[in-house]
Amino acid sequence: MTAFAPSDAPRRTRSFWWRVLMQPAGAIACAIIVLLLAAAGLADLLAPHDPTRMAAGRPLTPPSLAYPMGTDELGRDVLSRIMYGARLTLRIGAIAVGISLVLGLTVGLLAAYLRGWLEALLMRSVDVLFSFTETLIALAFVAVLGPSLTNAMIAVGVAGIPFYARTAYASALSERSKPWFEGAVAAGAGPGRLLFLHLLPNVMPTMIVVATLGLSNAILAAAALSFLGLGAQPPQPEWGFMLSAGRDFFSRAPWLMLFPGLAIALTVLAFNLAGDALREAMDPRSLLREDAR
Amino acid sequence: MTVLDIRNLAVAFGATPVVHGVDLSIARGEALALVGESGSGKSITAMALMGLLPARASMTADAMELEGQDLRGLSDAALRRLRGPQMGMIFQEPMTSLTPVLTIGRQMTEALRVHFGLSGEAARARAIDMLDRVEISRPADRLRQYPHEFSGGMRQRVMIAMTMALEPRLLIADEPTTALDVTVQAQILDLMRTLVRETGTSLLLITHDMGVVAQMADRVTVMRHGRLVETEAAAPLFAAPRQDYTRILLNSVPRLDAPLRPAPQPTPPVLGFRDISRSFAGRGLLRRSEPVRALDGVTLDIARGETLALVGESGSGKSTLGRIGTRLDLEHDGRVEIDGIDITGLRGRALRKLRSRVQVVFQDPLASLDPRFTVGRTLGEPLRIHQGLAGECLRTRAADLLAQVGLPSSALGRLPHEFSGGQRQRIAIARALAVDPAVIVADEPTSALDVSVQSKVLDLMEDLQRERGLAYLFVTHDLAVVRRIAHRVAVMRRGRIVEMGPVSAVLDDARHPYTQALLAAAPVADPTRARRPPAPMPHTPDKPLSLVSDGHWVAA
Amino acid sequence: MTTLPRLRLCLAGALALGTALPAAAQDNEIVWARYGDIDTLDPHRATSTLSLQVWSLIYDTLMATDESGAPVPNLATSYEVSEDGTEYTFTLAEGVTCHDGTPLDAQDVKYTVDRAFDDAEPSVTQSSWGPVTSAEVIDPLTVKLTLGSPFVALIPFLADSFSSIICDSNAEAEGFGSSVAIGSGPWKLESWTRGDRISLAAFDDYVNHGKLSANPGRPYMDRLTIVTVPEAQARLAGLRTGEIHVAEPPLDDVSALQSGDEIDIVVAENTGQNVFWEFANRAPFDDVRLRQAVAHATDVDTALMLIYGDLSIPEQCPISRGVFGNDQEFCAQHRPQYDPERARELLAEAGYGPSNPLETNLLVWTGGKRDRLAEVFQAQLAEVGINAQIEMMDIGTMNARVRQENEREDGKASMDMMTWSWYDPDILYALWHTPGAYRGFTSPELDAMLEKTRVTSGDARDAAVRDVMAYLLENAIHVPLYTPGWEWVFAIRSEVEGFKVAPFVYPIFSDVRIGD
Amino acid sequence: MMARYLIRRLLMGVTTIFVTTIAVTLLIHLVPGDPVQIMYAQSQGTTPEQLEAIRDRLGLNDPLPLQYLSFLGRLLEGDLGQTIRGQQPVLELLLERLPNTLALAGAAMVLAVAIGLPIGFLAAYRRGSWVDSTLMIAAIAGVSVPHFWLGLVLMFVFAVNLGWLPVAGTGPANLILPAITLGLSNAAIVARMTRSSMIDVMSQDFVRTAHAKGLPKAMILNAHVMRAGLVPIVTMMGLQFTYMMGGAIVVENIFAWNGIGRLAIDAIFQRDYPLIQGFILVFATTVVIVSLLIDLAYALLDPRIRRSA
Repeated sequence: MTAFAPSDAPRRTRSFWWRVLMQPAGAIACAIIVLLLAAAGLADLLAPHDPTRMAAGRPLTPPSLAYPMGTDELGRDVLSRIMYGARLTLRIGAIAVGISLVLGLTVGLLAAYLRGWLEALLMRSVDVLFSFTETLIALAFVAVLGPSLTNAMIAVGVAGIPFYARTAYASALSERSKPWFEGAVAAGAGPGRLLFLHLLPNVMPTMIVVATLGLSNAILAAAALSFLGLGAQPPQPEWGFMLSAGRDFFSRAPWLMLFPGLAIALTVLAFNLAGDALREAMDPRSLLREDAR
Repeated sequence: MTVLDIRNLAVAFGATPVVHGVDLSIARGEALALVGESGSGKSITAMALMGLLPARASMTADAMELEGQDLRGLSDAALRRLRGPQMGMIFQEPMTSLTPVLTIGRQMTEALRVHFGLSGEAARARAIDMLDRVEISRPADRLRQYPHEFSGGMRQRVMIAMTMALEPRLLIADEPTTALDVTVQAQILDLMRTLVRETGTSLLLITHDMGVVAQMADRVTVMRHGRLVETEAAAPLFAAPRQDYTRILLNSVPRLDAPLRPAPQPTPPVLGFRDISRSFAGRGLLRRSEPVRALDGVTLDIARGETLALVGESGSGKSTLGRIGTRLDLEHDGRVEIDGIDITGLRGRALRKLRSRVQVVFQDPLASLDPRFTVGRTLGEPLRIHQGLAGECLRTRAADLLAQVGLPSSALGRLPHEFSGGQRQRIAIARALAVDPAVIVADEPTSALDVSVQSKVLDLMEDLQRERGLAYLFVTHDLAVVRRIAHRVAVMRRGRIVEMGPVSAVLDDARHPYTQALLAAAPVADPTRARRPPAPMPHTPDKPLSLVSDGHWVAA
Repeated sequence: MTTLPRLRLCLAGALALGTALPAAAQDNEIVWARYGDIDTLDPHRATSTLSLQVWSLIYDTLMATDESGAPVPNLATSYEVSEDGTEYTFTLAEGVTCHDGTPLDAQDVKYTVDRAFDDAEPSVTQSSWGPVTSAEVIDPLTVKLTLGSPFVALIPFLADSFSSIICDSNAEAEGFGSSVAIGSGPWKLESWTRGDRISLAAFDDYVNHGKLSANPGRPYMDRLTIVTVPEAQARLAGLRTGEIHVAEPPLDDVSALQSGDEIDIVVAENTGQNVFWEFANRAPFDDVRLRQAVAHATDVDTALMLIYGDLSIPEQCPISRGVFGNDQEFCAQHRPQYDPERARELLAEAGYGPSNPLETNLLVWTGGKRDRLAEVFQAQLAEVGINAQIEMMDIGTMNARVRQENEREDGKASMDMMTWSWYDPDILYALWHTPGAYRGFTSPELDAMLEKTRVTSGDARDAAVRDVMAYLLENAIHVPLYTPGWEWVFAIRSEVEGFKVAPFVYPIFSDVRIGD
Repeated sequence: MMARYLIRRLLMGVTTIFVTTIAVTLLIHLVPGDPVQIMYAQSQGTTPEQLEAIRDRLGLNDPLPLQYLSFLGRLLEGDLGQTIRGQQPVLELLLERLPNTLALAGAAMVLAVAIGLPIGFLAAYRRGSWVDSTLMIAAIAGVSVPHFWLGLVLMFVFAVNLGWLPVAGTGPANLILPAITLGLSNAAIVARMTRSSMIDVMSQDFVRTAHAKGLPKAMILNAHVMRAGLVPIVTMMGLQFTYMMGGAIVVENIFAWNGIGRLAIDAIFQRDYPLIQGFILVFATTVVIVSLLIDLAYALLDPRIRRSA
């Protein structure tokens, strides 16, 4: 008789995060992200100076104990600006990805759930948007709305929608074609239940990976816009903007370009690594490996 | 003379042993079947032999000799030279086992050139000859084609031709026919038998199917949980298995000569199909391709307490009919009736309400449960929706349902992946039962299960039917299962019913040539039964059904 | 259909790839690198300094300026004004030729004027021409302009490249403004690769009638190539390697360059450029106290020192040094000077304080480190309790935006760091006479004062201009900050001799030679 | 089947361009502010009547559908209007510079593939080894470095400080640094995608079949894995090229490369709406055409599409 054996399968949740953290990528990513969050969250406490106060030190002071990352040409402390910049950067990433994720998920889920002509309409529109490329959409948006950090966030967020919609759609479509979905239909679940209790939770893992990788993408894109002058406006300590402002001093004060660039690269790296680690941890193949034990 | 000799083989993935203490030996021209259920380690054994274990696996053996040559400790290159001319292998999935972007000709000739240094022309001639021997027409033209231009059966023929072209001493066939329809399976097995006999090649046949074993093997090795259970010549093993496990395995196999279930009392139909047709349109903006006709005017009734089996090969439309019955597919012509009431037009809320009458159980037990829903939530969902239950009441009822399918209430808080296949299928059945349905459509509910588990699930389904007067629409490809569970059977081909009637009438007195072909092709777990050459598939146009005896309809 | 020529164009573009910036400039070629390109070769279609500078090389003007910025005869050897000041009769120099070989005569002047006043497509600077009603050819070397009313600023305007004389043969030429520009200046157009380079060649038949160069005729160099190199550090690198002869350097490197001997620095004088605060003419900046508070809060000296070192100087007047009427001492008496205490008082009077800061937008146009300067001002304003939010934009956008802010009924307070360059106090009329270029502050009394500056001349005009300036400064309508404002520093390789910059930032290349 | 596939792609492309034309027409109306006012912003005292006349002449007072139709009509004649700044013909301006952008994106693409593909192969082939880890860490770092930063550093080091390469401009020697900038960061993406695509292919049943036939490893990689892996890689390259086109916009601005990207950023700053409209249209059309070409290559590579069943 098939006696029910109290399963020795590992608890999913705990082992999942364990799997993420046990990878070198996951651990490094986690460390950087914690650092970033600390810098952003505790900037008010930790930052040695006011990020916008001029003449906090002498202009263009090289990195020293008092100013670990030096000062810019207005005498502002670069470290403090980088720390406050982390706040901006994380907000940019979160808002842009939030826009992409919420709208992309809505479109993708609806298209996969509704089927028929609405599905065709939604997904063909997404295809058209997708072939516009993210850059073009973002530029068009900034062109219409005018340069500002908020507009850059919106632009980057909107530009990401097609990709998120496609991924959500593909994932939702594959889930809804699985028997368990039909099982839920047969059990009498209505559209709300099917969409929010069944489809959404099953699509989310994929979307979380996409969004994590998307964070790095959004941060990079927004920094590029700010770099071009289409995003952050002075005196916002946005990294892309700082980098752009620092290039005039390259020969005399290379640290003005070095640190913001490094900050962007590390942040982007962290979210890339985190995305990879999440994906690896969710990969059915690595799950199988786990099960084989 | 011994072609293959393995003693005390052990394979481990990391620290986890998966095969241990396995001995195998095969004599020249002998066919050895390696039998076991999933997880028994039979495929791993074969891969170890081929030297194709994944990198993370480690292997030890007291002896591992092929044609007297020690395989242990051979370099990659040396092993590679043995693969092909010394030992060839055929895999389960013909659809994916050939490289899609290369022509058949290229794939057939490359190994000939590598191992025998044949010239392009000579290799081509050999390939044509081999294709001819596996009965592929116009072989010269076929060499220029790509795998996707062949059907599954044809691809398996190509695989066999490709492997046998190298005249290996040992042919390893890993579930070579599992993915194929029974009639095709019969042809492929027949072909393999012929080729093996003609070339004197030894055969290591890996399978879970005792019917295939009975038809193919001289000797049988049974494995379980990575260990050897017993090795015995085929005839005595089937006649008098010595080990308990072997006995259970053999007894679990449904048999075509098993006793029939008594017919239920005649009652009015609960689920009726009236002239159902269904087409699948070709995709694309420029609609050029002909719509595929999956169902063509099917009319059918299922009575209370009755099991009606739908039998047919892939593409016969049997699953589509099942989906229409459960209202998962609404895009069809014709009418569907429940308790004599036409429900074809119901949508939305009315349809959801009605869903409690017809429930469904799917083939793949893992895929049929929402991976993020605990068993409690899965079972609770229909209860909440249809009976408005909540809280403790709902829990009690869910536990009750679990008890009915033989699972403890502690399972409620667990997720599907924590259960075995059989347990999952029980949960799926419990969910179907939750709303107290009149009919359950079961689409190949046991095909993905091991035979021993299949048998228990079928028992459960029978018990439930008896207790609750359930009607089953049982979709399957396996005639033996039909005999085991069904009262009536409908045989389907290309969207039509070709024969329908009581199980006894249809299986023991098949009138339609297609039914007869199916019966002939079905492997029987009895090595003493004469091996009938597969009958050529009749290609007669289907005629309307006509009554030949009491309740027995035939399209002829 | 025009498929074919476009295809050719496309190919031409592909071929253009083959022409690299020469590693070292060829003999007799001078390379001038700038941060941006011209908008058009048509002097009636753009207003950017980048464009004007190039027009001044290709075209000639009726008048020219001397070193102080005052107008002197050029193509017009002399002119007469009628009693009522509404008729100007010009006598043209003899023997002037256009680049296509046709003589430049009164007909060309009439063509230029008529074109500027074309009903369908008037010049974008049409109003600067003043109330001209007609141009009349008296004889080949005499042309008469008739005005609807007196307009003393006409003569200085005719010295500026906005009034470049366009040879009438351009009318028949295909592509005037994009690929063709027939003028009579010292350099003729060879080609313009938009966004990349303008190739000019010395015009053999050029005769200098009044421009500020010592060379009486053809430029000494054969070719002048003007390239676009947006990155300041890249321009500097090009200067160092010799790829480039003349360029605007990165401002922060100027002092280092000055101490070296490889590269010389030329700072233009009398640029006419004026950078100033102005305010949206509605609440809250309709309150004079708030405008004065901003003026008192602004420490121009410190800010300039921080950003430009000693390259820029504070300006007290609404019209800059070199322009008629400028008087630093007079203006300083009327302009609210840096006095943060006074600023706080004024703010407090108007109901603002540390707990209730004045929130305002601060519009600034991009380039020239104005963004950094604005950040300094932003910090200074914050000191007295004004929260200014900087918005950077292109000058064109800013012009439109300032007007929009003025025309709005309400909304967040708005001020901007506006910049203008003009050669005559008439700019004040354009800016502040009803309706005002930006629809900003106007008043009947100011209108009356401004009207006086258009009809008087000499000392009378000087007095009229002073009245206007005093009014603007005391009411903090036009709060001057500094001069010059943009593109006034040139770095040149030391072997380049004879480079100079005429007033209003017109570089002159006629005298340039490359020494050893 | 192949014809049908290509016709479908073509239709999709035409739809995209069609939608672009609509979007582009609407764009100018979504803009806060009055484009005509911006156009004449610098000339003092243009009278409202004159502005109105200009507005009329540009057709901005017509009903929207009419504006769209006349836009389409002019478009078919190859007329995208004139820039606000300097009134230059927009299409001519863009087509003059498009080859430069294509050259940059193309050169970067070649570089990215030349570097990324072998690295991806190698990493996949040595999956799990230190070679794989090292290469993939390098790749992920490469993906993370902002190319505007990389570009600036390259420029300052090689052109400004060392003086090995020209600092700015548009010519073959000037192409090197921007192409490296754009190529390097994309090489990392190509490497990552190649690796995962190859690993995917290597775990396929047919590779096991090839091993079971006793083919040498090199032959399996070359003939089976590479050929099968090429199909997804080519698709990926289509996507890559559009990334390159997008990335070119930033890189052009760093190196003063005279392409449409630099033009576009200037146009955005100057609020030159006709030019922005033209840019969007030309960019989208280019991307569509390139994608079509890639799809064609895809169809030729994959026998399942090339040969009718």
